[in-house]
Amino acid sequence: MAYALQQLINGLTLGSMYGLIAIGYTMVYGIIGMINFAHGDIFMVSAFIAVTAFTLLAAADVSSIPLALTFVLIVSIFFTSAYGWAVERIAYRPLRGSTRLAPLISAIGMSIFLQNTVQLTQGARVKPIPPVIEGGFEVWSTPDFTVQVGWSQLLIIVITVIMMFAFTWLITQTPFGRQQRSCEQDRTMASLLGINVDRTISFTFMLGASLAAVAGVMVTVYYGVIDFYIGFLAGIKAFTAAVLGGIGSLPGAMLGGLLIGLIESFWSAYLWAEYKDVATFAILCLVLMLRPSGLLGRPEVEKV
Amino acid sequence: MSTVVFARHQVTATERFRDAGWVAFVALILGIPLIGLTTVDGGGALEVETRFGVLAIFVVVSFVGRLGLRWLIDTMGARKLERLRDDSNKSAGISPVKVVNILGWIALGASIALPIMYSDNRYVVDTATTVLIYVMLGWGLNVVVGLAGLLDLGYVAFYAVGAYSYALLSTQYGWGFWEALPVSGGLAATFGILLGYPILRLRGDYLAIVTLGFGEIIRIILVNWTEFSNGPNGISSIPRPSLFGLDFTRSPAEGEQTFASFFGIEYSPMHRLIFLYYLILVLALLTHAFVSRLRKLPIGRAWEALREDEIACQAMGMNTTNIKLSAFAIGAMLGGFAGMFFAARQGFISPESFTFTESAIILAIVVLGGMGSQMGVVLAATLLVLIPEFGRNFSEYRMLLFGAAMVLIMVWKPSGLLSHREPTLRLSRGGAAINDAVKEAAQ
Amino acid sequence: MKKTLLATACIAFGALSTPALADLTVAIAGPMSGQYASAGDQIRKGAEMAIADINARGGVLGEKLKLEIGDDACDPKQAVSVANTMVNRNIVFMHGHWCSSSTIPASDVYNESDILMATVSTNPQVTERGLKNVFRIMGRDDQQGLVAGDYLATKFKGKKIAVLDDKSAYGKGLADEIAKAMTAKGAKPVMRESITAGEKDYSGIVTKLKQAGVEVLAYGGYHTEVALILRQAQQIGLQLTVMGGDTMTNSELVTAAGAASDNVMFTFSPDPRKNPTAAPIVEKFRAAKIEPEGYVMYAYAAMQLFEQTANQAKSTKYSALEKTMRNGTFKTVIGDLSFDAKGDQKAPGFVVYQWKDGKYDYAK
Amino acid sequence: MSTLLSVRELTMRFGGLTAIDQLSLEVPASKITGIIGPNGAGKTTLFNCLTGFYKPTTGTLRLNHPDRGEIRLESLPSHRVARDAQVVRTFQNIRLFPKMTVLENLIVAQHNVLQRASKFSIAGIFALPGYRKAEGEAMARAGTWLHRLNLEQFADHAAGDLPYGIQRRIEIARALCVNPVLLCLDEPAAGLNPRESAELNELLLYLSGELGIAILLIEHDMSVVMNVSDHICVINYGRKIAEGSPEKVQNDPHVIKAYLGEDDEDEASGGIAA
Repeated sequence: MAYALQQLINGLTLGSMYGLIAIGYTMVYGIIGMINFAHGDIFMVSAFIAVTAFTLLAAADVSSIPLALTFVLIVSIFFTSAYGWAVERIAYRPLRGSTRLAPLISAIGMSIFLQNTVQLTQGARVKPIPPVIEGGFEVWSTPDFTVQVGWSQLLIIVITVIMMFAFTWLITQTPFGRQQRSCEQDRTMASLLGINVDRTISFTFMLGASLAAVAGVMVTVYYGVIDFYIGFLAGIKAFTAAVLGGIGSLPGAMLGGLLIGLIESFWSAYLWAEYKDVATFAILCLVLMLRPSGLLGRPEVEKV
Repeated sequence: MSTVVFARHQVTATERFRDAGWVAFVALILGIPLIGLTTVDGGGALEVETRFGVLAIFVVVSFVGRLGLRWLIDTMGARKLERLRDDSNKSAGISPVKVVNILGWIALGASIALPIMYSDNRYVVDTATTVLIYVMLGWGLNVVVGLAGLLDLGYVAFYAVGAYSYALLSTQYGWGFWEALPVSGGLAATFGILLGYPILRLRGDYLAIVTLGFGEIIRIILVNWTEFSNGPNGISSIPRPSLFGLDFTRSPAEGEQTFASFFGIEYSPMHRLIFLYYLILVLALLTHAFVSRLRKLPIGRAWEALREDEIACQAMGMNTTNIKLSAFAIGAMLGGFAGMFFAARQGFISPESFTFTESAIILAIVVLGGMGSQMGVVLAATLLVLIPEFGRNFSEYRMLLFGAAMVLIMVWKPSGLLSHREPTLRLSRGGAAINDAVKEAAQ
Repeated sequence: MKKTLLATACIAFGALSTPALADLTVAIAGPMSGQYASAGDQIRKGAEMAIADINARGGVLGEKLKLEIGDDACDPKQAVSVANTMVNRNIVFMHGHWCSSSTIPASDVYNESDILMATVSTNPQVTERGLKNVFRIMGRDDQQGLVAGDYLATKFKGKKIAVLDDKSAYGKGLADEIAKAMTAKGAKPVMRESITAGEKDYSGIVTKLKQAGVEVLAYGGYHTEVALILRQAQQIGLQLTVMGGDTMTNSELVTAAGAASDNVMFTFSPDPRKNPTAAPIVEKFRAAKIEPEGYVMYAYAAMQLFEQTANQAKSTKYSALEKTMRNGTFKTVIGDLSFDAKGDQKAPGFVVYQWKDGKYDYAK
Repeated sequence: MSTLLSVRELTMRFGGLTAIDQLSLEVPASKITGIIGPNGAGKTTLFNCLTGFYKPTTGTLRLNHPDRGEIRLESLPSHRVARDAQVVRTFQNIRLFPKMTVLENLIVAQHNVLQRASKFSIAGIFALPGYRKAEGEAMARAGTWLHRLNLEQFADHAAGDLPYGIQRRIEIARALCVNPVLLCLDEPAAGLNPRESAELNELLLYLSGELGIAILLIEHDMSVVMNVSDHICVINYGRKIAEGSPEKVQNDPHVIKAYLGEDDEDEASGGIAA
């Protein structure tokens, strides 16, 4: 029981991170209907920015953790959203209105490009930083197992919840959210009604990138080791999460992320860890067979 | 219709500079964290190193590059307009179809002559063989994605099935290349149907992720099921194909003859390489003939119709389930053949050769080439294989160039390098009269 | 446009096929890019230094050496392509490749073209296929696993030991051998599983280790994952001792795992840096700000091996070189090298090391 | 007058919304039956039920096929409705295969015949005589309809690039290539100019009069419906509110109310005003 609880906490932490990245996929998909394969690499770039920022702080002898975290988050969000913007501007905007597959290939190219840029400019070696937040607390102690929650795990879950609420508010309550939703439903009509579609799309990419940046900072804090390759797996998992939850739906992305995190940790807890990705994809296939548009996705009714 | 307005806003120098300045500013922002700053290992902990010199160069290059690019685009645009203006009364020169056809024949001639011209150059023959493998894979995937419009991100699974089935049949049961060929293809096709069946209801991107997952599942199973596939160690010593029983070895096996001894020539390892090259060339040409023929048959037209409008297909009484499955099966079978050849040529396979990146590259070949265009696949495969090979001389920038090239080609030609679609059949009549008629009707 | 493309392609083939006009060309190949680029980097540094030194001595048989570098990114397909490039450049000797999965297919190409190679790949299959041109200057996974397994079974008798691998050819081979050796000594591992390399979250498996009461972890794979496992074990309050293979020599492990890296042991050939005859070379590397860790000295030794073989054979012809290398004994910075019939190093001698304060030393 | 199709108490619900409510209807053979009603009345839903795109909640759809006897349409998937029952439809928002040429569109419509002749494509690949004959026949049929609908000059053009009115005609030609016994046309006159409408009228009369194809016609353009229909059925809110000859329906108070209805102003514009 205690063991299961520990695995639950592990799963939630991992799932929160998948969820944060998945929201980026889902928002971009919602608005321009494309899979932004470079999103995982945007996340990777953000982790590198975070490492640089943390190292700078360490050099400047900043010891207050909240201060350091806030600084790193702001820096990382700023630069990462610049990357999100630039990727959209360079690789996707010229392709708007062409076939569905063109931006997909361009995105794959962008992903390879970003990965190699980082490898060249930052080096192929892994980047470790010393633990930022150490320690944790015991939740429950049984004779044969002690459940421990790290402060950093708690931080990740709390920040994810905050981000979730902030985003729901942003999308449902603000003028930007309205523009974003209207572009999602009918881009032509939205532009006829005076909404600057280009700007809305750019902003969506920047928002997606900001969330990836938050995830990037969290990864740096929690795992402490990053390399230029982390974007690939995280991207695929997060994309799977977005589809599982129903692509285009924000709560769906979060739910999908959490589910995948939980599936992974419970599968490796009780069954064979080496087949955990098979389990993830098999469950995805099953869910899609029963609900072709994901768990919380709006069923796609083709008007005949 | 109204007349086309040819006039265009003239860009002033100030605007150009402002535009380039903006680009340079963005370059600066993007450059600071990745170029301007870097972390290096300073004995147990990271230290930040600054490279503002390099950053400055990067920003200046962006500025100048943008100015140049803008100027180039504008001049090209102006020239294009010029040409449009000239052409608006005349008809176009040679049709693109003819050009592609001529190119096709040239490419065929070149590919037949290549090993003769480079008969002592392993590298060229071998790289050309790689190109042809990708061409074949591209043609196979073209059936699924280009013709039937089903987005498949896990095509490498069938490639793996083909490769492993030959590897296992030959190393475990002593089958030869030619006996195993139909079996490998058949197995891959079966997998195509097995994958296709449960996911027929899925559309577009949902299909994409499930196929991606399928590709990964196959790879993970190959890695983990050691008893079956020898896991990550892969399978080595896979026998090479023979030419009607003639092996390409230095010394013949008991009671057999080698290629060299049969023809009474001196043994050279190049013989096998050239043989493999011609083998894949023949396989690829057969694939081409097969797919081109299918395209002109009811099944091929049904695939294209499916890509265009699934609902309308149903309304015409077409069984879309069967059509989709046949596309999956035939695409998978061709992938299986290519995989089998790959195994025979490498002599060694391991799950590392069947990753998602491979699927992505094959898909990129189809899309860059122009969906559904057979010649486009050839062009794109050649480019995508040769770009990283060129890069070998500046090895670190190799994959960087590759990624950048994918983005640039797509932005430059969003519908692919050769996007012209040739009708599968024509009503035998001239073209000019129709053009006039359409214009008349459009007014 | 299309014609230009075709023309470029033709020129390209022409350009790529021009053989390099070098005096005597030797080559290294390995992952210069990609996930394992840091290993490729070590090989390059070692080889470059060796070539400079040899040329300073006047080269081999009066000819200067020229170094070609091939990048296979640990991808078997690219490895074959690299091998073919190297054949075209008329190399006489190859040090590489690094990943076993690249070395195996590439060695076929070198074999056909009569090119001698000395590799550090540890998979038994590298030399088990009877290729005459393949030599290995490093121990084999089965030997390595045997040493590690024995050590674990005797030193950690009675403790719960788990064996994990990362599903790579190298990692799984090593882990399998360790598990086999342990079982043979009567210390059956309590757990035998695989993880996926390249992920960052191993909390699931780490918790599982904690639940099973595992104190010692034998791991087949690369250092990055070990660092992550150690960090995540600390988070849930699990003290782990890790036993790994030669890849743990990478100092990234220390930066990544911090103090926990003191719990990492690994098997590796006797440290060439400790070799008294190697001392001047070690000094030279350090003076050039290169820590001669991991594969640096091996690359250096491979070049020495070639130099001495050619000098003894008084020829750079393949048959002469092959015969000399198989029968001779060579003094290199990693000790005296001689080979058995398969091409494996005769005295591989694996030793168990332990990290301590950012440096590794023989374990007590 | 024999009945070709009889719809009995057809009901189609989407969640809480009842799109068709207990609708019964007889479609005679070789005649044109018009279906009119305000927007949202359930006309297209009726077509969707008929052609297998929706599964009706309750009710039966019996087709008296001249060769194959009685066929229950509600139990067939959409492609079999067209293939086995030979009930073929067009779409309100034209659904051609836009990148394929007009001729190809018409050949694709004959897929089943050709596919059978190609014997799993094997006879096709080797161009065996049996397949070549079938292909020749398909071309001839396509040619006939291209000629009849005056589309010959567009045959080799991508269908999607052609003007709207022509696309409408292509869609009808394509449906005809399936060899229908019942042709369901969903607003075929929408977007046509008066000249084209007149041509359409003539075509519809030819199809039912000369070729004996029964036609079910949804149309807002009263000049078409009233001129060609033998029989008209008016539906509103999923229910049949009137039925009979064009004259009778035109004067039916329920119909007038439905179209000019006191409270539903916006619906009126699509109706009789056209």
